[in-house]
Amino acid sequence: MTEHLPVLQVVVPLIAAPLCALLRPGRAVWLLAMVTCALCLLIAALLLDRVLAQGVISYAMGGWPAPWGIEYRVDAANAYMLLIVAAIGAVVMAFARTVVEQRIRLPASKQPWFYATYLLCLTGLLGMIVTGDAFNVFVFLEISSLSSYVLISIGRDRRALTAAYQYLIMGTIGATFILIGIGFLYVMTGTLNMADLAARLPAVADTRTVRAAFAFLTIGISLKLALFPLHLWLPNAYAYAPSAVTAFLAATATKVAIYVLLRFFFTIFGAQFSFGTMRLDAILLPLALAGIFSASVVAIFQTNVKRMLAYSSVAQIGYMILGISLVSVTGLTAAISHLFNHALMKGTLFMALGCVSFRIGAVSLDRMAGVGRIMPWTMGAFVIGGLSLIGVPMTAGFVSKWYLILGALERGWWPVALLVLFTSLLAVVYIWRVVETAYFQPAPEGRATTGEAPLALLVPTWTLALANLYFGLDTSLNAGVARRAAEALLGVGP
Amino acid sequence: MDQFFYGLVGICIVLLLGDLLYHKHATFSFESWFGFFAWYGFICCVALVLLAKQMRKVVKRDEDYYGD
Amino acid sequence: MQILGLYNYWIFIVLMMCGFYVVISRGNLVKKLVGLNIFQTSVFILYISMGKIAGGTAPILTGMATIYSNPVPHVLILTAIVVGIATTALGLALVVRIHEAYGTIEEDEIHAQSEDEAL
Amino acid sequence: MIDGLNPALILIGGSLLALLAPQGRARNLFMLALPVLGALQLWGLPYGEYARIELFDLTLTTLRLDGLSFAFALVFHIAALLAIIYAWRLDDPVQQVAGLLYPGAAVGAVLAGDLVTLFICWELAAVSSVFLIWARRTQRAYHAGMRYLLAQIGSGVLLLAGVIVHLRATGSITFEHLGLDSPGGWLIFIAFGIKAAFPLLHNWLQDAYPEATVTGTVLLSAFTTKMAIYALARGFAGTESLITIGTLMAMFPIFYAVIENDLRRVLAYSMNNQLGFMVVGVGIGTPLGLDGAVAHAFADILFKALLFMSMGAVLLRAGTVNGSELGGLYKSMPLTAGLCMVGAASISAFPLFSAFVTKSLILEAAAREGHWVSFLFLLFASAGVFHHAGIKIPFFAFFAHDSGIRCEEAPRNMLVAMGLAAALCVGIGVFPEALYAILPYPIAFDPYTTTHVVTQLQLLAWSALAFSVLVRTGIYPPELRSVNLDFDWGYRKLMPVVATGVWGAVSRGWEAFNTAVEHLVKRLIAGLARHHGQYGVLATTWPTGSMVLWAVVLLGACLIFYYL
Repeated sequence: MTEHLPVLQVVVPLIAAPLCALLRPGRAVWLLAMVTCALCLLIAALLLDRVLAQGVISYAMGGWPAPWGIEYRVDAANAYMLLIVAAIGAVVMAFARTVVEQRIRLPASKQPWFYATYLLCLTGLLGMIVTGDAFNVFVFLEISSLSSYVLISIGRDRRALTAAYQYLIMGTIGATFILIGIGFLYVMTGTLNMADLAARLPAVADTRTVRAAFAFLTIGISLKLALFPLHLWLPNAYAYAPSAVTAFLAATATKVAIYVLLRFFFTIFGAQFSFGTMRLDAILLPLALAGIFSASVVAIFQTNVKRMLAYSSVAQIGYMILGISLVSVTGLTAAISHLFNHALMKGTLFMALGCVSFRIGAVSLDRMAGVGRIMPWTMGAFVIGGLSLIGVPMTAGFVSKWYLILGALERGWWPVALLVLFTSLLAVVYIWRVVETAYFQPAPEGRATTGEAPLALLVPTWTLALANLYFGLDTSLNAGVARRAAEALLGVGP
Repeated sequence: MDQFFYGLVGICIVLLLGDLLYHKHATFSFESWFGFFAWYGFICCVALVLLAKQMRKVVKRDEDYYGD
Repeated sequence: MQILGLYNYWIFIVLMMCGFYVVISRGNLVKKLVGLNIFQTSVFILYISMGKIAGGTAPILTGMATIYSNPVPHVLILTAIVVGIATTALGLALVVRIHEAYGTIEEDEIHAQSEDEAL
Repeated sequence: MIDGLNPALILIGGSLLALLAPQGRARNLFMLALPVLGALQLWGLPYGEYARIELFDLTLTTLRLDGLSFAFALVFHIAALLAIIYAWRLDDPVQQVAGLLYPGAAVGAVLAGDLVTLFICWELAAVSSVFLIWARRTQRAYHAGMRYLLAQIGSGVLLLAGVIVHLRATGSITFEHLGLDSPGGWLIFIAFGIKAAFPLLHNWLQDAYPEATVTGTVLLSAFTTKMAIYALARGFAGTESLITIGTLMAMFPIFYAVIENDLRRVLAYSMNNQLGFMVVGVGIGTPLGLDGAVAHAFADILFKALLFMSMGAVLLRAGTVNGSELGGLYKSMPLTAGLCMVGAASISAFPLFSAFVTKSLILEAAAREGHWVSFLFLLFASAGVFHHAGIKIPFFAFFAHDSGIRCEEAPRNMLVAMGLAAALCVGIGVFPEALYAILPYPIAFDPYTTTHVVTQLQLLAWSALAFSVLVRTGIYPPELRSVNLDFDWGYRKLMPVVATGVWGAVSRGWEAFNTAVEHLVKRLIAGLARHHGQYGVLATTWPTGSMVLWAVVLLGACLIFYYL
């Protein structure tokens, strides 16, 4: 059984999804989805454990050996990503039931479809991570994208529909660019297996076709991961999607895209080619810095807190890209550990906002005035998430900021390190605006005085909030494994 | 209040004269001058108050100057 | 000569640019989807044409030919076509819902309504 | 005693548990037990290094006990204990939690063996203490707290930056002597300087402390600045420039103190002045100078707490601490008046009171090293401190002309706390050997020589005479309802004006930039549409369309970039 873990990781949610759709609405559907998510998490944990103990696991799909068949290949980097996605998937699924039953404008008979779509999305994300086949990445990318358009479109606000539409256009263009890039690579090498591609590419690297493939992949992946200025689809999509969906997508979707970026540019093209010959860092670095700065500033002026956090996500993605463009073990460690830490903090923040909107029906700043007093636990979790986002020591966010600054200083890039510090202060400002409104301002008139959010929402929220604190102290997973993954990607590690 | 003031004057004179009665351990030469600490303290305090009064002309503002 | 020999790639590029142009220039949401389709179709043509090998036949082992076209890109693009259909279907479904919610499928009008909402 | 347990954790952990205890006596007793337990734990631990933690690839030494850290940690526990007794009747969970968390962070900071732990405690102290200001729950306090927080966080950011530079250059994060020529030394020095309220960096103190709650000011006066003195003593002992800085610090606040009306702000200025003495002691850097700084910090925490407690009691009962509105309170609050005068005598360094035996260490150290200019200035500052803290505070609050305010004596718990502090002040003054015994360096120094006693009495008596003469002749400036400009004018008045101007310019620039970009995009699309001539339709940028355009433009840029 255990040798089939890599494929089970994808097959379990894939089979559970249609089952969900077939079930009658009610508790059973959620239970099935929840068990599926829990199973995924278990599989991911087992895989990480095995990879750390034994090294790379290769699984030949259907018994066809690579490079002819599709290979699932699990190393430290993607085992770690699997764990992030599966963990967030499970926590948000626990959170989702109450939201779906009471807050989404979806008739009860359609609710099973939500779970089915959610599981499909999870399938797609897990598949992109686990597969060792370039074309397979595209297929899973589309599975996750199509289901996420659906998930976004069921938000209460009608603007969710236009947001989903825009995301659909942009996402499709991004995915198609990736498809073109993969096609060009296939033309030049005749293989789709990543390891095989990596072996064959150097011979043909200095051709226009490979360079074109490189360009298409750069832009395609950047679109999916919302690199500034290709992030324009993201704020609306996150702002108007249901809170559970936002929490899930914000914590996973862009992270997986960044993983794909790492996979393509470090494993397939190789760091030497991507950054030495093609100078990818010359493109990524300025865009990352511009994104960090401009998105942080934009976030400060937002009045819709969800939108504010969405812009902050763009800035945080900038930090990850910045870490990647440092092209050093420390920089990559920062980026990879930030994948994990950002999933924790944004998950916490969006779920806390979900709790707020569950009770008071809005997440705009003026409506949130005084909410800290009536929902102390919810806002407590928000504050923890916010501290982590700022990068306060003893929270998970500090770990990645620390490595990022160290990485920048290693390269002797003082201004970059200072900018990271400065933009952390911008994060202080926008988080502070929420905290100030929630704790120091009187409640607006006419808002119903409701109590704390139900336990079913608070427990998952606090699970992630506490994880923010735990991983701020015990850094063996988010920094230790990240370093191993970084070393593996750069090919310098043991 | 008057007795209080004249009492203080008396104490001051006694302390000043006290300088005649013992051998002063001085690190700096000026410390051993007669009644140095007495008149230094007096002059300093007068100077302090007079300077502070002048300073007030520059820095004093209405109580709600900062408007909060 | 070489430029003409690569005519299939030129078709791909021209089609792709046409698709982009439609997506960029048209405000009608359905037309945008049409543009998106043209753009995707251009990629299908890219894949299909690159599997063709000059003088090769269909890859069926009959023992009569020695050069075969590469079947893998064709298989791959079948998947991509399915994805394209799904995307179009979902996009059109969204347009229907947008029409229900806003009463229009012109992007500028929707934009104006959303702006009002934000105020 | 539990082996290797950090006493700071008792306070920090206890602060959260305190909320679980029912309000009232149970919680009060629980809180009271915490500093006692902490002090016992501290007392029981032998000197050494404990509790190493691995964080990333760094080794943190979270607990280092030696002579220097012991003295500070001990007095911090005493201060926390006094504050808890003083706040016995307080029913405000925010202040109660902050009132334990903040001392806990301060204890953690002085016990930290490495710079990262120091930084964490540094920030925790900043964040927890601001709630003592906000707990007053007025708009004014809110703004003052915000300004305070900015200064404190600024100090933290500088510290972190300095630590990183230091780590990069040396590979070590051990907190030991740094000096200004070490990499990152200047950054760390300024970070400490902000918290120690160096001249020009001092204003957060006078700005924020008087705006805190009755209890809050007592707590604030004890920890933040002394933590910084400790850090300076550890990292920058013997740095020449500290002597100049300290002398300036001791001098200029006394002028402000003379004309300040809010008596708690007068105390805040006198605090700055006392810190100056300690900074000079650290700057001299000889064992005697360092001992003097430590001893004076120890004594200062106690008498400053006593003075702030007495003014807090006045604020509580009379509703104001403005000198212009007070007077004659000795009839209503005789015990408070008496205890306040003990504090006044202590800060003024009367023989038999604490500062007499601690300040003289610093003056002696300055004299031995031949710093005669500093010596004279410090003497000036000593006369000045007697003038404003020793005479002005009790005089205007409890004597002077009768303001007609009649109120109750301070509550019993406050009197107990003040009494304990007063007893400690006198105790140190009478038995200096007990304090000298816990100082980091062994010293043989007897403050009670004839010369010292007589010259000190001369200085004080003649200063008092000067005050009396000036008051009798009417030259003494009257207490006026006013504020005095200090360097905070820069950020409270000048900066908003400048910022508004700059913001206007920036937003105009941004608009112009936007217009230019819009123009550019319009031109681009117009170029695309030239063959069709449908300029009107295409010139408007559709949101989705412009996104796609961006993607294509970037793709083109990428292709060109890669082909080149």
